Amino acid sequence: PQPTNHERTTHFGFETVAEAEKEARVAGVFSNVAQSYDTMNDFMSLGIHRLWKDHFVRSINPGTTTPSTTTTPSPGWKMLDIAGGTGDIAFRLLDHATNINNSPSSTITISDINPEMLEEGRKRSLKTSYANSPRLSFLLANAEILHTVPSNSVDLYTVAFGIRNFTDKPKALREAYRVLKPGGVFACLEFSGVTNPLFDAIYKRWSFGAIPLIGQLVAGDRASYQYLVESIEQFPKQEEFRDMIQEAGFVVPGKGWEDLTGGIAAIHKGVKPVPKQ
Amino acid sequence: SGAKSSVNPEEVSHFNALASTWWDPHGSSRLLHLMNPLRHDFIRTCHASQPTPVAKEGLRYLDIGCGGGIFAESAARLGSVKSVTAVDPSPEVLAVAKAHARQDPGLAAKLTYLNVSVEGLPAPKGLQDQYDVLSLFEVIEHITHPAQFLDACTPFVKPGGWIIMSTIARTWTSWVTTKLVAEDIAGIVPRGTHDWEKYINEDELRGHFLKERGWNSPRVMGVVYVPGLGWKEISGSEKLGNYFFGIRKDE
Amino acid sequence: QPSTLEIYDVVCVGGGPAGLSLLAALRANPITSPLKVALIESQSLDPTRKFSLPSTQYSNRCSSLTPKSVGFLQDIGAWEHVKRERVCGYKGMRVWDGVSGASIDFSPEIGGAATEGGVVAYMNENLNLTRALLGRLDELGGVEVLEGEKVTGIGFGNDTSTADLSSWPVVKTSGGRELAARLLVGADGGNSPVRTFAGIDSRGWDYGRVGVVATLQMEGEGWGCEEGKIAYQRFLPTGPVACLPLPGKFCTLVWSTTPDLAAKLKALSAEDFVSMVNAAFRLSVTDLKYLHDLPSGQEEEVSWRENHTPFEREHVPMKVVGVQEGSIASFPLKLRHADSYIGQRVALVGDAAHTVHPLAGQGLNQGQGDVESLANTIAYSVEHGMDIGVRMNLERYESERYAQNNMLMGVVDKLHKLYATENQLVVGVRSLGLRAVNSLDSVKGFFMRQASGRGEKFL
Amino acid sequence: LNRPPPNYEGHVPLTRIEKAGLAVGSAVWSLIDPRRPDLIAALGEATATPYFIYRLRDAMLISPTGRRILRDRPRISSKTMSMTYLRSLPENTVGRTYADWLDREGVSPDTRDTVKYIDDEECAYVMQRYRECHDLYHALTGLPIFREGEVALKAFEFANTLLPMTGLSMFAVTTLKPAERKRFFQIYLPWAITNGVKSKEVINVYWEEQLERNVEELRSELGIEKPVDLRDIRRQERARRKAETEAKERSGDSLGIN
Amino acid sequence: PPSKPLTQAQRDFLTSALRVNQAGELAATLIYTAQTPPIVASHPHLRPLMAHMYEQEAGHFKTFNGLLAKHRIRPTAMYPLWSVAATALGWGTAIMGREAAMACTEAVETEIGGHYNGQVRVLLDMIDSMESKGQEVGEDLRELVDSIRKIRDEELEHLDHAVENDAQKAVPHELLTGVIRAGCRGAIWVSERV
Amino acid sequence: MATKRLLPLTRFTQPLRRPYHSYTHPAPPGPFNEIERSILSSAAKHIPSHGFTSTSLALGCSDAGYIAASTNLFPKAAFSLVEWHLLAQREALKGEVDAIAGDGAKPMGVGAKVKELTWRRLMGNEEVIHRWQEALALLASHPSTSIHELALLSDEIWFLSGDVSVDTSWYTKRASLSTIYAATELFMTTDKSVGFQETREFMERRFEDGRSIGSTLGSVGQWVGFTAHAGLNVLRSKGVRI
Repeated sequence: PQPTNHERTTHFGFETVAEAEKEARVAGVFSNVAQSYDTMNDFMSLGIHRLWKDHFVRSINPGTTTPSTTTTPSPGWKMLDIAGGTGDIAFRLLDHATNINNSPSSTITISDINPEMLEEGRKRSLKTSYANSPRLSFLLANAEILHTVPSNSVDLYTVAFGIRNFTDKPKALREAYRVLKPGGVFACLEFSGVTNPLFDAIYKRWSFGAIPLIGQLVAGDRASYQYLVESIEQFPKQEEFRDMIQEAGFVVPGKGWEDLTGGIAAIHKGVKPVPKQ
Repeated sequence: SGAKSSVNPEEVSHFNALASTWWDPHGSSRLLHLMNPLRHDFIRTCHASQPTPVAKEGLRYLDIGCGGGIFAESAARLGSVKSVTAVDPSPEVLAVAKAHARQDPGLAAKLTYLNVSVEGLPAPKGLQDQYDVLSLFEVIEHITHPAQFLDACTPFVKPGGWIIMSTIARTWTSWVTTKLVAEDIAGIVPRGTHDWEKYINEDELRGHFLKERGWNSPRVMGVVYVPGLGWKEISGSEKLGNYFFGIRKDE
Repeated sequence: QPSTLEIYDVVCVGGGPAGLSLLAALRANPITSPLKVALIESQSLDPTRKFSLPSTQYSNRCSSLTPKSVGFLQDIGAWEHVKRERVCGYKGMRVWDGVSGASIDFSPEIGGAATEGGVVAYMNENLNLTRALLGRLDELGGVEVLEGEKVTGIGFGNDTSTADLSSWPVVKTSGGRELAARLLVGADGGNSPVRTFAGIDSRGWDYGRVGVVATLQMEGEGWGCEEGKIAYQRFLPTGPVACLPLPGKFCTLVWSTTPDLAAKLKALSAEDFVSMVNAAFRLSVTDLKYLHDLPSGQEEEVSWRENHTPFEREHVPMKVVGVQEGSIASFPLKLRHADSYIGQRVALVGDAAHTVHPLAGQGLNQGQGDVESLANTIAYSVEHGMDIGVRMNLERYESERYAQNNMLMGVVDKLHKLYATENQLVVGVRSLGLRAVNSLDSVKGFFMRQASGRGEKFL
Repeated sequence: LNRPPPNYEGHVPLTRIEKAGLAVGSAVWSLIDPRRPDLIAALGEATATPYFIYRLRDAMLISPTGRRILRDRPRISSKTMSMTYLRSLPENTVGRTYADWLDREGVSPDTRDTVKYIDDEECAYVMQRYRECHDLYHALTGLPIFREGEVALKAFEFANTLLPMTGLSMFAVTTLKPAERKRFFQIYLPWAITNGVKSKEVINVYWEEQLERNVEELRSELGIEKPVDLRDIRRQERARRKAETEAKERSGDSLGIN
Repeated sequence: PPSKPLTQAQRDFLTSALRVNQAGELAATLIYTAQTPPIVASHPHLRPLMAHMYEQEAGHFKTFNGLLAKHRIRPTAMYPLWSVAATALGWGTAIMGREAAMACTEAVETEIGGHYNGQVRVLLDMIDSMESKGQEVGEDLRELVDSIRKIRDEELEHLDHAVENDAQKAVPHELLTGVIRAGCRGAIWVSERV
Repeated sequence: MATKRLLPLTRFTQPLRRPYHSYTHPAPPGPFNEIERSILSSAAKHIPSHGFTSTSLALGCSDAGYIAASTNLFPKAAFSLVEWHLLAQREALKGEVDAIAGDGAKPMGVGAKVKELTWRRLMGNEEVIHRWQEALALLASHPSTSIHELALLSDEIWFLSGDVSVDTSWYTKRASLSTIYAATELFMTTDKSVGFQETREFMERRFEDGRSIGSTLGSVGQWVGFTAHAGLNVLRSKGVRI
């Protein structure tokens, strides 16, 4: 249905759709892709998205504690993983915090808009050592309105391969700013613009040509894969996304992003400044 | 000048073009500058060979075809010379000679330039109009009718005076050195300066003078230009190329 | 054109030995005698004219004259004006390496015919020579001498009705006179205004050494004084020290050393200075270093060390017993060579053209050689009616002298550098070389002939 | 044999070949029988001439005290230095340490023989001075007289004075027992090299004037650190070895090794 | 009006511009130094002109050295190479005769003149854009524009001297000037970057 | 990760940025922004105790009112501490210049000023010298940045000493000073002597080496120049028209 002109419009892949309708469409895509989510990611990132995720967690280095002079064990990190349905990132963050920075008191909340993805995440968490442990909690919520999460309460806000599906990205960013403590860190891992023009041409040929075809063969669902590839193309490139983060009030380290594998994906970070005393 | 002038128009225009570089030390007339001292040596040997010793001062020189005045200026500077008259048909070259002469204040009294050919000179009426030395350096090979030209010159020579000239013998080697090498290849002499047919051999000169009686003790000195060392006198080389020729008028 | 412009054929700036001998040569040679010449000298020449010292005193500025230079001075008739009793011809030379003791001896029979009556060179006070030259000039007359007049500026003449002097240099003097020179000769020393006017660069460097000169009195007339005096030169790491004989018991010292050691030497008392000179020829390099640092009391230290250091009494100069009051002076040593000796209507002679290290004592001789060659070039030009100032007619002078001077300066510079080091390897090699040359009379003869100026010419 | 006249009394002028022969002979023989001091002395004199003794003499000439020594030419012998006076000196003075060391090693200052084969008379004195001070260097460094201490001191002297004889006698280290050799290369050689090179020329010490001074003060002035006392180490070494062997035996019994 | 820091692009332009100018003036001084001896030997009357042109070039070189030191700019790394090249060019053209040397001067001066014009234009635009944005323009920028203008005029004056002295009469005129100008442009391009 | 190694390489090929220092325009913003400067300056206090490690960084964050997580502001983690130390010490040199000029009776020559500034910069490392090995390890892993910092330091010292040469010696001076500084800094980490006396002697010797090499090269160059000209002049004197 063509959107009436006065309604606010957004993109769904290359189609322009009414904002309200986008949420439904996105939910639809993810629900029928949930099971084969990992296989889809493998194809999208030539199989190295796992390495990206490890690197992403290592660069955040969650759970570091400031060796306080007092003997009280310093409180762990309160972490929030948005659109982390299957829990990939969450489990890695917890592992890192517990094993490497031995901060047992760090906790994480996995939030996702899609119940099936969350359900998949809960199922997988049973297989990990954090099966229904208090340090892991699940939250079904829309990233743009996290009313259940109090302001200035979260140490780390991560979003991996999710933000490109949000309807109103600046709103989600502002929400992130709200929930983060002063000094808290916003970290985002997302597909991005390939820097080397030659490499970019080859990658485009692959993502637009091969992936939807494979999606058709493997998952029998060309439309969802088509959408996923188009959404990457639509997503703002490195500089543009960094500026959006800065507009949301964050302070950006260095130039603001770090390209992975020539820019196929990129890690963007921002820190919420402490208000001047 | 009414009399058929011995001046060849192309030669005059050629030398006009050459005017500006006449006094450039590294220019095209460098060879002439290097040869000039040898001219004085030759004159000195001629004077030494004459029975009656030459006067120590008061000598009068007539330089015909003086060009930029290389010889004329140097003769004027000699102590033994009272006056030098230098003539040359080409106006520009004479202008250069005059301009250059002004650079040496000592020359003004002893050196006069006339833009005229030998035919144009007023005929000498007596001894005071005649000259002890008449010089024709690198001139004769540019004259189309040398015999008439020499006859025109003879009255100007005082009895007992000398005609001193330098020219190039008409031989194969002179063609190679002056035409092929000097003009075409090395370019040290501007193209078209010399015309090989007009070269005169030493014996022809000697024959011309002795035929007319009234002249005696012809003297000759062959010279060769050795690059790096300058002009070197080499006896017997008058057959090869450049040589000096001097002849004395009977007393 | 201001009427005051005087026109000269040759204007010589600088009344040093080079300038004076050039004018004497031009005036003496009948061919060039008609030339109108002038001399401009900033100091007054009277003290030179009236120079006369008793036979017990000698000026400290002496230089050695080679037989060739003496021959030239004889040709221009100046040599007989020199007070011969103040000139000392020496026949032998002894040079040795201060660090390793390797030595080389020159004696008359080796030099052969080149040395006039066996004399290698003549030691003569500069003033004695300039006084003689002035005497000769006064005798010849015809030189317009401007004494005590400094050159305030050199420019070009201008093109007027009577003559075009735009290429002629015109020298303005402090006395307000203006001299137009057909040929301007620069004999005006190291930083010559004439050279700067001609736009000729002078290249080279300072050796960072200073030459200390003094007139010394010896114990005796010198070893083997019957067959003739001997000159001594010892190469120390800080520079060569030379003792050159003067008539009677006198000799002149030329000690090239570093500026601070020179300052220390000059600050010493007379006795200490004398003992330092004796030490310089006798003691080891280490002793000398120690003695240089001693504020005083060198005399006693030297006498002690002397009888503990093995040396051949006959091979070193006789003991110095006194130094002439006020005769200790020093001058910086440098190497300078002008890019060219000639320009349009300009010629450079003597120190204006080149300054050389005194270790070979060739400074004055080079100047006299230049003058002889320039005088001959001018004579040839006059004889053939050529304008003596035109650069082309001066080329013969530069062609004769430039390469030869350059070679001599190169040899002297290399010698200085070779002997300025204590590095054992270099010392070993140079001593080997010195001993080898010392054993080959033919090679030594070649060097002696070259030094006397009458050797084979190959440049 | 037309020998040139001697330069000083006791001088035996040798030609170049004789000197070479003497050097080689004394070197070989002293290795075989190190107890012969006269051989070592001859070796020292024969090998000193081309450059080394002059370098040492020049080193003395450069320093004011060195020159005073050359001028006064003091000699060290029992006559010039009375042992009783030395023994009366306070504990850690130079003289006292020297006396204690002489008593401990049972040596007297007169055991040195005169220099014969060096041509230059002044250099002969320099060699003589070095020889007489050798014992004082022992005292200064505390190195004992037996083979290991001697070689260590020779290494130090070589680094300091560069006399070839001191260098050559370092080869005597081959005659040491392996343990000693290991200890030499580990402790004493590095000590000798660093201290020998870094410290001032020991030849320039006017010992006669230093007797009353504190040893430590002199050592720091010269820039020499006293090495580990060799005797104590050897004593501990022996004690440790003995303890080891006993322990082995005891443990051997208890296990009732069959 | 507030004075804002120069943008990175502006500062890069100024850095490479001053570096190139210094390299250019170095080359000019060395060309004249190498040309003078052979030319003056055969044409003494040219000495005052060559000396005058050299003084001016030396003045420019001094100015740019001062600016480089003051603004802490790195001189071109090709310094020794340009010195050798300039000396060879100067000396080579001088050997080929007076006209060739003048033609070389003509070629170099036209190239440098054009280059300075370009720089002045860019600097003026920079100043205008700053003024249009209401920023206060630094004194050193204005001084730079004036000095480059003055230097450019003196370079063009050299060009006229060269043409007066038969620069056009050099035998392979087009070839010679063409090669030299191409060389200059290449050198400018390289000096801007290295 | 592949990209990690690529990053420093690209920095390396980028020409040494020698920005135009304007005197009438304010200086452009430095490498660190406001917040980073506050964190790093407070973290610097912890270096003597915790060394150039992320713990010091974390401590710095908490001192500056931030939380442990905000160490993410520094992608290069502990290396930013090293960069901050180098920058702070380099900028402190400006203050030192008047201190040097002040005490000398006669004005110090450029060479003496360079030596004195280098010494004061070395003394800047005094409190952290026992931790400097860690910094050197980090510097070794970021070659392009460390070389760039060393170049900035030597340029700063030469500029503050009043050196205005802008020819080839510009390069040789900075290269030699960089090597001398790096060598002396390395030596200093092993120097136990009182008041770093041995480091001072080491530095003096290196400067002396530099000076003597410079003077030998200078005199050799001078001699070669003289001989070349002499040869040319001899040929000209013999009439060869060059």
